[in-house]
Amino acid sequence: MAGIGVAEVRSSLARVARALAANKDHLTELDQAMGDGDLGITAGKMAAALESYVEQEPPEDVGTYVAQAGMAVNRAASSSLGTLLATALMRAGKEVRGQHELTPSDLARMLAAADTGVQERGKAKPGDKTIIDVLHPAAETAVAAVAEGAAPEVVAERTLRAARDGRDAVTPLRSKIGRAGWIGERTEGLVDPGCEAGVIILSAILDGFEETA
Amino acid sequence: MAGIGVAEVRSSLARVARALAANKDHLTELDQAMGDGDLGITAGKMAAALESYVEQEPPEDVGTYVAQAGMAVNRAASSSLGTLLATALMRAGKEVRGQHELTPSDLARMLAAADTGVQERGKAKPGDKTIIDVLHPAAETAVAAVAEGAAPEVVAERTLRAARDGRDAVTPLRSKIGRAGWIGERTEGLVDPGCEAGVIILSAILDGFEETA
Amino acid sequence: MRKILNDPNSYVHEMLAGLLKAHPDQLGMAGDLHAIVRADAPVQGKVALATGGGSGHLPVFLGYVGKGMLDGCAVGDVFQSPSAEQMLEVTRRIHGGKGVLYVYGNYGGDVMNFDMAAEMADMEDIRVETVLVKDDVASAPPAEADRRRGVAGMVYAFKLAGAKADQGGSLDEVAAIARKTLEHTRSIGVALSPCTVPQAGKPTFTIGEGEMEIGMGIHGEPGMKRESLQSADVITERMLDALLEDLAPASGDTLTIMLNSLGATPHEELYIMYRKAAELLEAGGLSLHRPYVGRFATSMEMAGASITLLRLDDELKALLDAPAASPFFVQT
Amino acid sequence: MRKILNDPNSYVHEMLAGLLKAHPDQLGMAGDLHAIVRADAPVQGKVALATGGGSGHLPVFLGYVGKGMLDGCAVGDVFQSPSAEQMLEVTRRIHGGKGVLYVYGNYGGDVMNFDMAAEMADMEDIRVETVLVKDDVASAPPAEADRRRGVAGMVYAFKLAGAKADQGGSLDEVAAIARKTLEHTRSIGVALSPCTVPQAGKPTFTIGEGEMEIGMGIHGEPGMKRESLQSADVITERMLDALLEDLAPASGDTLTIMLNSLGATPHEELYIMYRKAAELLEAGGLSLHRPYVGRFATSMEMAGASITLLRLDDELKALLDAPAASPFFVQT
Ligand SMILES: Nc1ncnc2c1ncn2[C@@H]1O[C@H](COP(=O)(O)OP(=O)(O)O)[C@@H](O)[C@H]1O
Ligand SMILES: Nc1ncnc2c1ncn2[C@@H]1O[C@H](COP(=O)(O)OP(=O)(O)O)[C@@H](O)[C@H]1O
Ligand SMILES: [Mg+2]
Ligand SMILES: [Mg+2]
Ligand SMILES: [Mg+2]
Ligand SMILES: [Mg+2]
Repeated sequence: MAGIGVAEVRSSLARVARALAANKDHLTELDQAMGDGDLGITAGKMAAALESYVEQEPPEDVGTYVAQAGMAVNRAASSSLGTLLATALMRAGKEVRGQHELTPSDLARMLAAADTGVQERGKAKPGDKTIIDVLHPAAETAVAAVAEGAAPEVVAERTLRAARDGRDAVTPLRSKIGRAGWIGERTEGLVDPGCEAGVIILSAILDGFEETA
Repeated sequence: MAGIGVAEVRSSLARVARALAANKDHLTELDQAMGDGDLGITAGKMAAALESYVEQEPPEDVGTYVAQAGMAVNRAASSSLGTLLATALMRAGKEVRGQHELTPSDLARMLAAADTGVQERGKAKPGDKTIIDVLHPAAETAVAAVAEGAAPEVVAERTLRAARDGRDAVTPLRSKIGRAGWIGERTEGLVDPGCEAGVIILSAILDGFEETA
Repeated sequence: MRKILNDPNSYVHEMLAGLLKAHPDQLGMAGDLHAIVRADAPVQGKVALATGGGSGHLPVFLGYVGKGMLDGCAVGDVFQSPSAEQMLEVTRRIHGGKGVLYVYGNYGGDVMNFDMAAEMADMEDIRVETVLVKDDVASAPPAEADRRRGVAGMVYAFKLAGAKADQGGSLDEVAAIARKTLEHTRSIGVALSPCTVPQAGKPTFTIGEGEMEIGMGIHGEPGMKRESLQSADVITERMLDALLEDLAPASGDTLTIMLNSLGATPHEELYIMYRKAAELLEAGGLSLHRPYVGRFATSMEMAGASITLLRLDDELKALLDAPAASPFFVQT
Repeated sequence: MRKILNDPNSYVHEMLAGLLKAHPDQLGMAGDLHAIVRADAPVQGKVALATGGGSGHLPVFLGYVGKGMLDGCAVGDVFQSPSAEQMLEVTRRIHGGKGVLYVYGNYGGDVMNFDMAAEMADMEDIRVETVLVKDDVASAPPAEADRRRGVAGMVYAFKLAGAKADQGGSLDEVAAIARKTLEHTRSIGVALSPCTVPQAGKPTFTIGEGEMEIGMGIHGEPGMKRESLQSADVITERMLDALLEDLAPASGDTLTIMLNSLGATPHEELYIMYRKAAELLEAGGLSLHRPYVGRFATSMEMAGASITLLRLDDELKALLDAPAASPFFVQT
């Protein structure tokens, strides 16, 4: 298996942009039910920022490339999820700064760094019903599968399943953080919009890497 | 024929109060059609002010008594018509200051002074479609009838007819003054609320004096 | 009615009681709550300025009672003239020996009552001069400019005449400044929603969402025409066109401008309008001095805005820049 | 939508452009229109104060950038946090060598972005301290006071910490004043109508005419309960009860109070509320010092009001009374 270079990362960011753009209305609806209904706008802004980011010529350093994508996202979309996604990209990039190629193990480390970074930034813990409930199990699963020596497509498949299961597991719970936290009870049974966005983003990344890897 | 003393003036002011109170809604409706719809409120305030004014023990000087009724009206109701009625009472009172009794000729002079005072105060002329179009012909008619030596009830009847005719004569015209002046065209065919109030007030005064005189 | 009040009949009374309670160092009353004066009135040896009019327009009218502006204000019920007697009480209390200037908006009830008050003051040997504010270009064509209503432009008259009085001007000089200021002042408004007079309990007029009326008066007096809501740039340009046509400044002139919210329209939107206004005026060769953006003359919770232009010469400019202080208006 | 604007997407951009155009002597920008700073920034040798948050609350936030208050402000879209990069730009531009204090409201997006900005500033050797405003008693019970949102009370933190910085305080001293001020500050709001975020194009929530919601947040966050509109006296008393229970002042204490309109509610109604509030507080043995009545923290055209109480000691009182000047707030 060839290592993953900046070209692959670039197209994965482009896929994330397309996926976010395609899911704008869906995310707005979810955020209207338990937040302030702007997540579609945020998704659109993040999509636009990433779209123009990937149009520029990338450096060879994958780490810097990913971290700067985070800066671009923050500049465009500074709502909660925009900031958290920016943090995720910045931390993931920092983890592999200087590298020109990534192994599956690097990807798992990047996911774990993103998880840790988002938890530090947002102060949410697993179970609070936020995007962490997607990121955290996904990162743990990816790290474990890579350590086990699983094939890349198996790693990807398990990671994605963990992400979806994480989202579904917190759906019956009550939101504890952010705007949805003010609403309390009424959030029980509703899909957390950040979780849904997390699944959309991870699917867009992993679907592609499955093919590439 | 006995002269008219402060007791008669007092009961005529009480009749004006009752007549204004009874016509509140009617005046509101007229003012809504071509003004700001507050004439009923003004009428109510004037009625209340006169009511409590006549409850106090009057002085013997009829002129001062009438003039101070004007001050009481102004204190309570300072909209256009409130101010004009206050002016009318103040000028009418001033005309007979120091007198303890009034003759029909005094009454006619008082009406003429009120007419002049209201024209000076409001700067409206006959034909502008305001209360002047009731006051002015009423005053002219009263002065002429008294000069002719007509019987008091005839003076009263002609004065009142002149007032009503004055109101009806300007109804087809366009308002030129005050709030109604801003609306222009749309006022044609509508009864001017101030004219109507003028007729109501003169009726209340003269109906009573007819009986007394 | 989306209003915070107790009895509609006590709306103004309670407002005034709260105001005096909040600002006892700056404001007092002359016998009657409806007769508001500077706490240090009368200022001896200074020409006194008085205004008055209906409530519901804060900071107009009483918000400009303070150092460097007005000495007193007679306060009527919502959208109603105060009484001549209340004006007389103010007049007596503020008179500092150099006469009293009445500056107020050209509305029938106010004119009649102030004229009555002036007659009464005259009988008490207080010299009174009167200057009427008639700045609303939408309320009558130039040929009938004397019929125009007074709106936000009165604030400039208060400020500049007040500064002149503060500097020791005589009654004639102070009145002359008020007249000169108003001669060079023009205003126009646009309304997007009505407001509710508490005692009426329902809106004074209706205007649909997505509609506007350029030229509407501050009590809902009819404007040019009802039409669909235009963009901020178009509204601003049309309002400025009306003002400039009437004021006819020459290229090179210096103007001050007031972007005034009628109440509900937020500061944010005033600055959007200001941006366009400044661009257009500067493109026309005019310079802007000391713009005022905020709520200076309102109609309670009405949505909408007004624009006022005042052409400045060196004298007016210096008076505009002079310090002033009231609970509603501070300039250092 | 009863709003005066052009493209909803350029609402904030055009507002900022207008603002800088109107007040070039007082305000400037740090590279980006969304990074507003004092025109004379950086003030060397003075601790710099920065805030930030979404637009739609003028004068909050940027209205308090000025002498004796804030040095800079990062400005987000309507009801949206600015970006960490914009905060960093402000931080760099205002830093006068003595460190930077961030004071802002406790909202998720703002906290995350300011934390990111602080980390970045740290990498540039700019010392940053952070104080979060959490004054809204309706947003969480006392046991969870750390979750409370920041509303109008932040104005007191800007004012007092700003005065301390102006007097030469160190970063720790200025931060301590901000913390002490907020420890003694409590706010609560009542909403009577919603407002419209331009990009959304429709009201952020619905509230019927004749209804109210005590405790509602400045973005329409749910309050206690929806109920029928009560009288001004009842509303005021219930709001004060909630504040006093939480602040628990002792008889003899001195408080300052802010009666703040959320936008559409006119000054007249604030003074009606103030009258009742002063009566109740004084009956409770409390004295009032320097009340603020007006629009200090709004939600565009929302109808409603908030009340803020701040318990003063001699130190805080002197800082409150210190002069300050911005385009939106002048105190002499
Ligand atoms: N502190 C936090 N930590 C982790 N995730 C968070 C946090 N706050 C919000 N989120 C996530 O962000 C989603 C909402 O995103 P967004 O609409 O951008 O937020 P907002 O409009 O409140 O700023 C939530 O569904 C949740 O998953
Ligand atoms: N300047 C004036 N001179 C004479 N009458 C006037 C004048 N202005 C108004 N009126 C009369 O007053 C009536 C309206 O009274 P009112 O409702 O008290 O006025 P407003 O509400 O406009 O102050 C008009 O119908 C008209 O007859
Ligand atoms: Mg949001
Ligand atoms: Mg959201
Ligand atoms: Mg009226
Ligand atoms: Mg009327």
